[in-house]
Amino acid sequence: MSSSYRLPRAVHTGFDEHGEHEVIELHHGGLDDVLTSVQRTAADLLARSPHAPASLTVRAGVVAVEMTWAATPAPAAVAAAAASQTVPAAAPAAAIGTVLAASTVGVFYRSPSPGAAPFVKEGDQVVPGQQVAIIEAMKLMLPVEADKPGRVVEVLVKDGASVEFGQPLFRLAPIDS
Amino acid sequence: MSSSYRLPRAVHTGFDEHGEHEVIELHHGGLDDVLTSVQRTAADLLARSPHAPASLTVRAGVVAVEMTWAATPAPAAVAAAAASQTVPAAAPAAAIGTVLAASTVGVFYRSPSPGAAPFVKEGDQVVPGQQVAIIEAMKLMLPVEADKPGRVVEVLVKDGASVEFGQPLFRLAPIDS
Amino acid sequence: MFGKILIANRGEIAVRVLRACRELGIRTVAVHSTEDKDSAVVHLADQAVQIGPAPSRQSYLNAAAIVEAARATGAEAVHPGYGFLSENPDFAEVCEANGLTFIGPPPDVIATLGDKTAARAAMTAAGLPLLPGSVEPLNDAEGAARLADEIGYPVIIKAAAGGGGRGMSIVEDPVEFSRSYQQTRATAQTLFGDGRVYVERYLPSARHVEIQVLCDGYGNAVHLGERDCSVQRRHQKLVEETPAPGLPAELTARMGEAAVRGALATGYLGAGTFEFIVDTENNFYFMEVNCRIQVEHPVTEAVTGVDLITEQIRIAAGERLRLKQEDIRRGGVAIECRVNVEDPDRNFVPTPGRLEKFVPPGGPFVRVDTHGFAGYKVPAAYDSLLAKVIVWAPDREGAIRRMRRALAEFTIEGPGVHTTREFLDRVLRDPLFVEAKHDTGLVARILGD
Amino acid sequence: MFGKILIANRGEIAVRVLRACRELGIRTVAVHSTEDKDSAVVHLADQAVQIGPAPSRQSYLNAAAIVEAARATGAEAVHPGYGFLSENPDFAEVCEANGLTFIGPPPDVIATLGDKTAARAAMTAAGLPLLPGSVEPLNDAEGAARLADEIGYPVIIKAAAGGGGRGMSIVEDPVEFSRSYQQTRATAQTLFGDGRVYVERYLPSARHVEIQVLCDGYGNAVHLGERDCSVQRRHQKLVEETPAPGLPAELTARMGEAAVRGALATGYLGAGTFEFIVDTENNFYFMEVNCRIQVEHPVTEAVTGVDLITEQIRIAAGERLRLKQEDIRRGGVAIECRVNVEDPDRNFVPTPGRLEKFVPPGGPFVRVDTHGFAGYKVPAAYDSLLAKVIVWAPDREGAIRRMRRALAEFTIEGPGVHTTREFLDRVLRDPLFVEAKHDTGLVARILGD
Repeated sequence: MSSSYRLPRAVHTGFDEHGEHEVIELHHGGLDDVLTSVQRTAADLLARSPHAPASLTVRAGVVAVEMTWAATPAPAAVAAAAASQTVPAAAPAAAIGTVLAASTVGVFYRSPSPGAAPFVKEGDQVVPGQQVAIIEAMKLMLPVEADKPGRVVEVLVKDGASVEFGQPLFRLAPIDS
Repeated sequence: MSSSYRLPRAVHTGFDEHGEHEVIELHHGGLDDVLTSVQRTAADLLARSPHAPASLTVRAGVVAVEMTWAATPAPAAVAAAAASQTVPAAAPAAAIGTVLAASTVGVFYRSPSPGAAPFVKEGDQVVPGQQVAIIEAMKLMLPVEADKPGRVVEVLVKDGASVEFGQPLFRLAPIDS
Repeated sequence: MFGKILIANRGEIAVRVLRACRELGIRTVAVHSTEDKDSAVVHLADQAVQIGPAPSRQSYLNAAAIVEAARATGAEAVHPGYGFLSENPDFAEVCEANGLTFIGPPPDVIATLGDKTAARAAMTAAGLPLLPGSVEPLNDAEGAARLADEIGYPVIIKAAAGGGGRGMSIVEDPVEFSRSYQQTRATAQTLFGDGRVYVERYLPSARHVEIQVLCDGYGNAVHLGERDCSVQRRHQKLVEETPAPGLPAELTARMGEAAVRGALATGYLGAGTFEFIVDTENNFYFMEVNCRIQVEHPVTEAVTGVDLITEQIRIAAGERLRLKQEDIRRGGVAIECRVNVEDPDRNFVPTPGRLEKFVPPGGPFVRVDTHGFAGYKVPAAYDSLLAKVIVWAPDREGAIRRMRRALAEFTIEGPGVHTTREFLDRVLRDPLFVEAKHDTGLVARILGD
Repeated sequence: MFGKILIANRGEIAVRVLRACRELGIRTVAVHSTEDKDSAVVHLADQAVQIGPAPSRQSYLNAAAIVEAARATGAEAVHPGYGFLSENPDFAEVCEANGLTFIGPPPDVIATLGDKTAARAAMTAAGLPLLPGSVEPLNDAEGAARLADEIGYPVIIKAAAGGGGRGMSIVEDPVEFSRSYQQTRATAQTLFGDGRVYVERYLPSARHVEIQVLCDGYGNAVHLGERDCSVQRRHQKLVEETPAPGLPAELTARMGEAAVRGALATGYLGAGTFEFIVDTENNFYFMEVNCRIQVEHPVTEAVTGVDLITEQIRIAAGERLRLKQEDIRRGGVAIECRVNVEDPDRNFVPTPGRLEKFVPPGGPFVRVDTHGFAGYKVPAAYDSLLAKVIVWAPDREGAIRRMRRALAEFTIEGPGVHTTREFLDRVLRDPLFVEAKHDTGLVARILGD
């Protein structure tokens, strides 16, 4: 059976962590142009795919293209986004830069103490090793440090909020952008 | 999910309904242009596919093309088709003509009585209404009649064998072939 | 024991019968319409024969094709499941005439018990209590009206050949009697080709309780307790349970004994169900016998530990019942919910289609009988029962909680596909159901009908 | 009762615990690694928290992350399942220190029973029979050798901190003793960071039988009968059953009483398992206590009707045991088979991967506990248990037939995925297993090892 499963959430482009799937979902649009676009998109994605996908689905409103390939040549699995290192930014596709993610479950604090100024704010430039936040876990205050140079584009979590492992905390842009 | 399954009913074009197959389904008229576009899209994608896909589906509103290929180059499975009417001959793709299928479960006999000459043999021409075999069901001898003119290309079932509903009995070629 | 059995049915019951055969080491033949050729039972069976096109009349009701399929495959017995040909005495007879064992009662017993007036007469003779009314069919309106006066209103006029809630009218007042009588006769003639009717007392707030029996061919019979099937929508059962909540054990034991007496008196063979009506004073009256395995048989299995299909097959193969009445010990409470492919928001219209996701519930004391699987296309040609979920628990409250848990984790998704899953949950959390104070009006009340 | 429970586990047991919570009306928090974010329990839970990357040490063994997840979600209790942190006294203590109820025995009881010598001392004090051997760990080789001479050969040298078949050596002859003693100490030091060992009599053809107990916090305890887990491959159980075939009921009742005595003496709380060894003369000896729910707990549930996980939760919530010993009536036979994602033809190498088809068995008296579903990707990071199939039948022969039927209809397919399903069938049809004359050497014999 050629079952392929769509990624469960949101609008995705690119490959999921298992390296086996690629989905684009759009909504609305007129039939003929859309069909052409869909076809072009599918063909394009195929051409750009770093290795052969197991399945491909392109959907645009009522128009859909789905292809699956037999699973013979096992694709080189791309590993799950790991640890506190910067990971490619999540959707939308247009977003650039990287995110700094939580290395542990805990409570996120932007400041060294209540009422103090935040470690960093939007627009600030950071250097590797610079502390940018604290995560409190089991009464321990664990520093969150930048691992790459960059400029803080967005703080993604509110001060005092609980975060889970791997949750994006900051969006960073390259320094030269 | 892009699992493609056979469309068991409605309008089919293409080959047999077991295993590897190809189905186009229409429900409403006036979709000729769309159908053409969809078909072109499918053909195009096939041409560009880096290696042979396991399945392909193109959908545009109520129009859909689905193709799946067996994982291995499967033998041309001969499938049950509809009723006693002639149905398009099963795969291979090159085969032409129609088959005459069993209208009931029973025992297939080629001759009116044991030892007698068969009703028809390969090469014979038949006319609509002509008896070509008997199916015995519940002690009743039910005549099998040709429903179209044609030439017997192949007798698909051995004399005295059990047949199920829809099982192809004879392969017929058009008279002028 | 049989070497090979043909399963003359489809859907979940075909899979159920196949499972029993496998456990007994019996090979199986599935028969199927063109529509069902990718069904679960076809995948699971040792052999499969396509017997006709989608319409049941040409496939699952096609006795000739089924018998030919049995002959061609060398099957020695036919299990008819429920519905279709299961209570058709002609089919049972055709099977026997062709050397096939019909797994069910003998044809004449099916014929007798399938005729309401003949069944009433037989049960009267066996000493079973019947509601006041006619034993013989009534052929003149005046005599019938006189009888109705004697019985006392309200009365119910029923087609002798009827069943499943069709062909009956309730008459509240003597002035309506004549019109209803004529109308019911006409309806019965149209529906069943048999205009005979009979009249009996109508009990508006009575409960319908059924008793499961097993009889072998050597004069041995046991009952396996009762089932309550009060949760119905338009005479279609949705939820069944055992024991019947609130009924004294002493009463159900007496009903069981009556059922055994009735079964032995009529020469019953195999698994059967005696339906009784119980009034508010806990008097019970014989209603009818179902000469087949019932959809809801798993609740009885769950509380007794007895595999009813296996017992049917053993009995049909000529074995003696290994169970005596004292061996049948019931424990705990079992509930069954029927998950149908229907849309409760659109008047329970069937919603056949492809099941893209199908994850049945599991875990402790949960049983699922289904022919569904991920990728299955539910055909439009047949009934909408997709799965039965059966739970067991030590008590009714626990069983209800367990059923709600099981239904909540049952994932069924497909384009256009709706199920009764959530509606069943509404029933299960209804205060009247929870307190077991419901009657057959429950579903209509929930729906605000 | 708790309002919310955090399930500190993954796989089938996480789903099992979630089901019990749902039936009790308790909300659930799943914790998961990045690898498990599309798992069944994550889909089913009310909330889910990602606690770390794939390696267990950073996720399912990460006590800090789990406690933080409980705090962040407001969970009041933690169910540890089996494996991972389930028998870790430090984790139990960290939970309590953070105001969370650890669903299991108190930390000091886990610590005592987790130490083989401490457990032996406690059980000796409670009057349980032990195999001749040392109660205290032996720190000098000479003293140990003298003790071995007293006990009589063969003897077994076991790591005090060991378990699961690791860290033990059998010594057949006195001349080997000294070398084995040193070696076992060294291995124990490496494996468990604790070089203490003890010595006891080794019984080559003895049976391992375990007793399930439940204890509340008010001095009440019951036993729920025994389980036989003789079908093992390299100390990994493959098939479990109850009752233990061939053991006299009187014997298992005495073992049950001994287990209850031992549990009460040590202040046990919740569900626990006492392992005993039974020699050919039906003498039994205490071996160890497992302070967790066991993988094979469903067989006990099937024959007793008791939901063990629900009982664990009720006890942890401070409820009194509602069951008395006389309420526990066992009926029939239950067997469990573990369906692992492994290739028996390649030395049982794990074969993780995407499940394209996954159709679990159903029908009468079949239970499936699994986290698998069509489309699930079995990760490579964890153990290979994919599903447990549990059947019940009135007798052992029927249970074996039912299990073979259930395994035969279990469809699991995916690229590169193999399972132990067919291998299990080989075990079930092995004449020694069928006659219940097998021992722990059965699997090796079948494999021709």
